[in-house]
Amino acid sequence: MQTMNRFVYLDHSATTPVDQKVLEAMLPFFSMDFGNPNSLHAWGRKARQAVDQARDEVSRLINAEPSEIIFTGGGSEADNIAIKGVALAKKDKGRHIITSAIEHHAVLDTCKWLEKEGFDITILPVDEYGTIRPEELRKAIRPDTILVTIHFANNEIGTVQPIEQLGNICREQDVLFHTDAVQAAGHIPIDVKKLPIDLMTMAAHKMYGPKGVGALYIKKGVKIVPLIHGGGQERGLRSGTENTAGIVGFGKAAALASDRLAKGEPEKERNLRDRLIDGILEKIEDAMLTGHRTERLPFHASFCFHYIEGESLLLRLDALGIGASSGSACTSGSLEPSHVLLAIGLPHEIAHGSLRLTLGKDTSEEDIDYVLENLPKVVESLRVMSPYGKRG
Amino acid sequence: MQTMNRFVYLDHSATTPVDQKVLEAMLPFFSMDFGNPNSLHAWGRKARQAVDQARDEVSRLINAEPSEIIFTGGGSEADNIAIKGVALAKKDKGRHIITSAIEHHAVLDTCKWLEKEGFDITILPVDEYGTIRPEELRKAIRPDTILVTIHFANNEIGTVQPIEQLGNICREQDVLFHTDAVQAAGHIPIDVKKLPIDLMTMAAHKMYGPKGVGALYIKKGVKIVPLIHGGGQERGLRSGTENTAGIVGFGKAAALASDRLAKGEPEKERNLRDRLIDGILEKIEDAMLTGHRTERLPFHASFCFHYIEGESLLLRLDALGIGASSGSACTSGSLEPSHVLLAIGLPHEIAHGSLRLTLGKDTSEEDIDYVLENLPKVVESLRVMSPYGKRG
Amino acid sequence: MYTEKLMQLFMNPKNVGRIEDADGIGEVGNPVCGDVMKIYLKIEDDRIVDVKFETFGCAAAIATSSMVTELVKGKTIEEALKVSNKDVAEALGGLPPQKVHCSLLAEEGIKAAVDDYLAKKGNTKREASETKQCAKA
Ligand SMILES: Cc1ncc(COP(=O)(O)O)c(C=O)c1O
Ligand SMILES: Cc1ncc(COP(=O)(O)O)c(C=O)c1O
Ligand code: FES
Ligand code: FES
Repeated sequence: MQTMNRFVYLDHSATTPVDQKVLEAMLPFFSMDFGNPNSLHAWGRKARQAVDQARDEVSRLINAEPSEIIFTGGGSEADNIAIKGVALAKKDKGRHIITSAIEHHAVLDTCKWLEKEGFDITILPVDEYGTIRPEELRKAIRPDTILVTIHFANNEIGTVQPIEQLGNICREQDVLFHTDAVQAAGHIPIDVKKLPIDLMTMAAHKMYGPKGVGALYIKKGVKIVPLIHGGGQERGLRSGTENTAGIVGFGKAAALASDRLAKGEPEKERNLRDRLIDGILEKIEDAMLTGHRTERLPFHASFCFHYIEGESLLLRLDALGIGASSGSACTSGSLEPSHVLLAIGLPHEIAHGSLRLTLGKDTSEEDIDYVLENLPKVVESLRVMSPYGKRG
Repeated sequence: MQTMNRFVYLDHSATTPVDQKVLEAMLPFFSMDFGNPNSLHAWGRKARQAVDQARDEVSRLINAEPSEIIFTGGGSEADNIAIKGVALAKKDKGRHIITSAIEHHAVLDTCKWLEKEGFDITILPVDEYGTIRPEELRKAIRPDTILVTIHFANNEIGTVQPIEQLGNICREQDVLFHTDAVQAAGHIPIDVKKLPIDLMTMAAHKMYGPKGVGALYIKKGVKIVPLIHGGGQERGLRSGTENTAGIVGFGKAAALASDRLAKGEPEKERNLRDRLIDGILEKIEDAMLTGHRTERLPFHASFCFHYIEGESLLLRLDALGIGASSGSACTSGSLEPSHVLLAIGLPHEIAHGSLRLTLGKDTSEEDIDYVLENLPKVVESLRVMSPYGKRG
Repeated sequence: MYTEKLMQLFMNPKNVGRIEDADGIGEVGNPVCGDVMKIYLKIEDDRIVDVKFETFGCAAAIATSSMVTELVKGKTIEEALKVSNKDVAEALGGLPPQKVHCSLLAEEGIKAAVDDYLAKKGNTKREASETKQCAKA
């Protein structure tokens, strides 16, 4: 096999590198302006200002008010705060929650836990492209429904949901609507003043900000019970000394994402991504795109290749310097391939051969060329080994 | 008033600057080795290694096994995970929880919330030094007691609790013992193999690590229900993409703290602190030390000054470049002075005049001289204004 | 996660392919579980003179396939039947716990191929092993 000559990171759905400008913005807040934002002295005031500015920047990315943003210790935490927070706040009004079959585990496992605690959970199916049909949601809403939680876009197959239609149905029925926008925020335009969204989760590390910091948009007037009690930070909804440097990093990442969206840069990413998809489907037989062809995240490509298994595929790519991911059961050491791939109706043996390639803002034409040159060879080399592989 | 000629940060109980060595250790993990520790490719493996190493370092600080440490999004979160986690895991065995009157709000408010959810909370009183008497604990334990949560050392008055005795009583009665060691860890030696502790909270930012990352020690065999559901990170007890850089920073901070403890450096801090206490009590009339004189954190000094109010005091000090804090009601905008100062029996009017000065590893003799020179003048200037102040 | 030895074999597996005139063929695993191993044996005087494999599976499945073929090559069938999944795992310098079943598959693959050989010879002294079973189930 050819020696490695390039590093091509195509796993931006898993996490992104911190932008240099983001890191520069964060740096002063570690050792110099290190104060606790809750302190009254100069060190504290400087930290408080920085947190306020970051809240402004994050709110501007989605056209929210700063007071509608709370910072959290990550995307999963924000999902948990939103869902459990609404569940506990509304439990006397009703105990029915609706979600979808292809949510992230931070949503799905939270709902399953609530089910054990006496809530009633409806899990909506998806079609073969991973789209939740608005009619299904309409049928599922009951008088005791208190919350609908459906993600903005899927992490494994990239499908973007019809959020406006879904949210409108919730509005009509006076049900709160939460959306996990961890994959979408910063990559596609989101305007919470125009979209019928009550709560929305974001994570800095999926938009070139640091890991360990997330945000929850909570529309003015929406009440939730806090998950983390204590000193009363973040309007009492997420206590704990603020992660100042991380929050500043999130703010800067959001500001840069706003710029990129305004300049239409995700469209360039989309073109490159389309070249990758077309190239792969053209060069590799018995390959399929998973997720929706057009209603998908601009940086997201995902496939299943027949006759081979995802972990082998991604480790062979890794040896060539290509970073990718797979929803195969073997990558996670679990028995079942990803719940998302099964929910879109793929048979197990095909779901095992899944590969996700997610581009970043710095992915180049050459990176794509490199993948298009090497991926077909890798697939072929594994198929030669497979008892199912077609041979020429 | 004399112009500012020095910056003296004496609020290390609120937060500490990130050590330069800690920041250096963190830096590669933002933009270079930025992988998600859950990814199988080279980027992910590098991140996983770093998280494993940090877990080693943190466990070594307290002589735990690495598998007994989970990383969290801060100290408050770790307190919430521990207390709610045990409460939910044991609720069929009993619903009685014991805590103390002077816990941090992350513990106290968590207990109060559990009380609303049907748990029974006993709040132990403290003596005038802020010590919890072991006999009180023994009397309070009932057959349905499932958890005792008492902090290792207090943040406002520095008192270190008789943890070994308290823990032993819990062991005898077969009750789980959680201790919030946010203020103590890294500053006084703690050995969980010798001390009867089942769960223990720590926070990186109180020991020269970054904000937004904490850890919970969970003794092998102790079962808790997770607070944050999702991808199953941290043995399923705290889901969410790991804050790699923050965790690496915590690891380095813990390793450096282990070194300082081994070298006996906190004793130097203690000597300097004692000079500060003695100097203040000597130079300022009608001043008292709050908390225990000897059983206290080595870096911690706290006082009440009669006839004046804490917020004025700390803002005047701030104008002189001295960063301090106060448990006065006015600093927090609440009606009541700190619950800690009231619990040790101080009358409101005295509690209002509280000041906390907490030293750091880089606090110098000159810093102490500067405070000893200026604090008496500031106190005097405020007393001159006060209707209660004695005048010469 | 994986040892260097395992990764080496995964990247450059030995004995890949099929033997067209095999004396024994064993197929174990199940595509639904994401792992199928097919072992081809060439046997002369009850001795394995050639062995090849085809595997659909993870890196551990491929490396254990390769390793088990190396371990049994040249052995008598009696000796080959004694090669256990532990031997395979050890030869690879260990396996992550969630991948132990892949080595089990390797052991079973050889047994299935030997059984097939014995069955073809009309000799059923060994209980036919269960094939097409999900190793993880
Ligand atoms: C004793 C004690 N417990 C818990 C905390 C909470 O830690 P954090 O603010 O990092 O969440 C603090 C500090 O704020 C503390 O001093
Ligand atoms: C759709 C979605 N939701 C939630 C999360 C959880 O975010 P985090 O891992 O930052 O907690 C992720 C990413 O891991 C995600 O892709
Ligand atoms: S005197 Fe103004 S708040 Fe206390
Ligand atoms: S083949 Fe799936 S774990 Fe090895």
